[in-house]
Amino acid sequence: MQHDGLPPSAAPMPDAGDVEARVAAETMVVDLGAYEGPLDVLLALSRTRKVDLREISILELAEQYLAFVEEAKRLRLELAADYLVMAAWLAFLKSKLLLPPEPEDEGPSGEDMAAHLAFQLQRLEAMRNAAGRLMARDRLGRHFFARGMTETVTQNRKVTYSATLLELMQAYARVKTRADYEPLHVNRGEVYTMEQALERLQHIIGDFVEWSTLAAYLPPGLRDTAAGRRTATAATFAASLELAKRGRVELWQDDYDTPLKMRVKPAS
Amino acid sequence: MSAVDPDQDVSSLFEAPPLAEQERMIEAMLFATETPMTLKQMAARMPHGSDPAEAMVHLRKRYEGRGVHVAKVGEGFAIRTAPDLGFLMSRDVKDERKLSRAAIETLAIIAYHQPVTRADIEEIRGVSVSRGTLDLLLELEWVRLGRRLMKPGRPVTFVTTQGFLDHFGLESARDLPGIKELRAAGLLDNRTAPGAALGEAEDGAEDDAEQEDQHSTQDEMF
Amino acid sequence: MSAVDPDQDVSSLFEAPPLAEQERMIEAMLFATETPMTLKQMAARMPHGSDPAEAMVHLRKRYEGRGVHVAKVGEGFAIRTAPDLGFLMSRDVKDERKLSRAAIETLAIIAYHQPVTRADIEEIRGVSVSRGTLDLLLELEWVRLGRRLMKPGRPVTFVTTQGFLDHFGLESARDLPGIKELRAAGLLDNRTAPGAALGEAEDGAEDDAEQEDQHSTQDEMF
Repeated sequence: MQHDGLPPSAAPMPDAGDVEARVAAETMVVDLGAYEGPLDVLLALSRTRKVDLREISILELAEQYLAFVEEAKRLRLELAADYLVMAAWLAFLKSKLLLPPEPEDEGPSGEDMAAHLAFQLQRLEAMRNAAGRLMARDRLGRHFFARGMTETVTQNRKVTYSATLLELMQAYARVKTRADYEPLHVNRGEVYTMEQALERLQHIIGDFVEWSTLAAYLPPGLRDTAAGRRTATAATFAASLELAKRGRVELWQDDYDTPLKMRVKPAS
Repeated sequence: MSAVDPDQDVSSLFEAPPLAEQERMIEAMLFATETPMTLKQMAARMPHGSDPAEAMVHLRKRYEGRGVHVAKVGEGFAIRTAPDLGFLMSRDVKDERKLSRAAIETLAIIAYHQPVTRADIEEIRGVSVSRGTLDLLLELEWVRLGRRLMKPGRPVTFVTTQGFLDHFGLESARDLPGIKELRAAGLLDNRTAPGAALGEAEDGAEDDAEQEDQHSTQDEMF
Repeated sequence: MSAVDPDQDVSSLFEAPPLAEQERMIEAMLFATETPMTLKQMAARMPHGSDPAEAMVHLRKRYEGRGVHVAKVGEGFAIRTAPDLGFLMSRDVKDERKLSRAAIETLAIIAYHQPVTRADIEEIRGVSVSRGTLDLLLELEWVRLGRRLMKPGRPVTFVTTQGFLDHFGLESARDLPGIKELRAAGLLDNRTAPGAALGEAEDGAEDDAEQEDQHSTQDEMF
């Protein structure tokens, strides 16, 4: 990667290019929120140069970026950590590019680092352009169309169920993280209150499309001891009456001495 | 009619498109429409001066004896399957329903933890699994019985099937992301995590806020 | 072809239907569905001994230059209206959720670099993948999970779907605009920063334990 011909010892002077850079940088600071990360800023800065990315001077770009960060600080704009990390990295890169390499220097050379950054910028720009070309294509449902009237022959009627991959993953995440966020009823002392039962039932009732005995609705943590079952059953029973009153559930008993059953009220 | 090119607009002031072109137009419209279309409706969309009636005569002729034909439905027209080929379509009839939340959660647990027993599923979900839920998954052939476990009671296990992989476009159940990967990929709402919003920066940098979220929750959860 | 009905079995003892008849059949099937169908799916519905591949060659030729045409979409085929006639249908266009810049770029990265990991996407864009980006692409069913990579951490990968090809009118991912030039320019190479294999392997390392469990059992099952 080429870089400009500053002698190693020379501090960057506020020459014409630098001023230009500052002007460019300042105009960019205004809409800081529009940038998606430091690479995005670097790409935008390199565009202000209007040169082919393959010929861009990474050293100049680094200076421009550092000026951008300075400017943001001067304007008291808070920069995300990412931007500051990039600034530190570019300052390091700058020193590597300007100073002669130390013989015992480990790690990649400044040129290699600069070349990689140039590659990253080219690649990002290439992907942006590709995205633009992709979205500009003729698209289904906008420019060309699928069959509007698909066949509906009413024979061999078959019920199929659909679910998407995203729903599957979200369901798993929901199950796995529920335990982290839901208060564990079992730790709340001896008595399971009707309010607790009500809250729990409202949460799970949608799962019970079919008749299930009240026992199925008890919180798992309270099923194992007699005392737990007693308090949970009492509270759940009271809550079930409340929900029946509100029209959310249906209750059923086959006979007066058989278990009480409950289900979510079917949507009619 | 926003995307008409200007040339066409200009030419339409002078003459209608050639008949063959009009035939293409009504063919495309009849194909894409969800309800039968009348000639008037077609004409309203076509360049000025078009005569869909004449084009329709040609189009109907073209489809004679084909696998589909242009049928007259009341005042309108529609493309329909040739009556003798109805047998090909009979399997198309589907009544598609969404899986219940209980079913999808149960399926997810089986997919991630297989082979898994019914007791395991209840333990993970925190609610009992109704017989109907497992029956449905078995009936859909997304789940089948695996081997019995070598432990007291020798409980039966559930595993997912090839049909499951096909439906969800997976090559293997191993390719499903774990909770941590779901979160890292931004597929999990991590805003509910306690203490996640303690980040310092208040500027508009959205990415920053998101990153803070990710880090803090990941540390806590794992 | 397991579910052949007995009548068909008998007829198959004699001969497959003539080619012209097979062409009518695939024509009718393609007209009846919105989603692309593979030759295999078509063959499964056709009388025994049918060869939809040959009939397809004829059918595609028949629709060349017409108002609708037979498009190849990945492994499948679908009839679509000719793009130059879109203006006739423009009032049927449904409002579409506007994709964010992040979503569009992420989609392009997945399409051009597939199979691609979340870390790859972040490396290319220089920011972390934010919530709402991948979910949207998964929800649109333009993106699905690919195989996990055989490298430390076994990261999950993302690839594009047939629905993606269908939406953008592509025959295959090889036909993405400019992909050859990008490859030739080395811009699709998976180049990492010199000297630093940045933390990629750490991601998902904790899932690994969980995942390893799955492997041992799943290897037996699939």
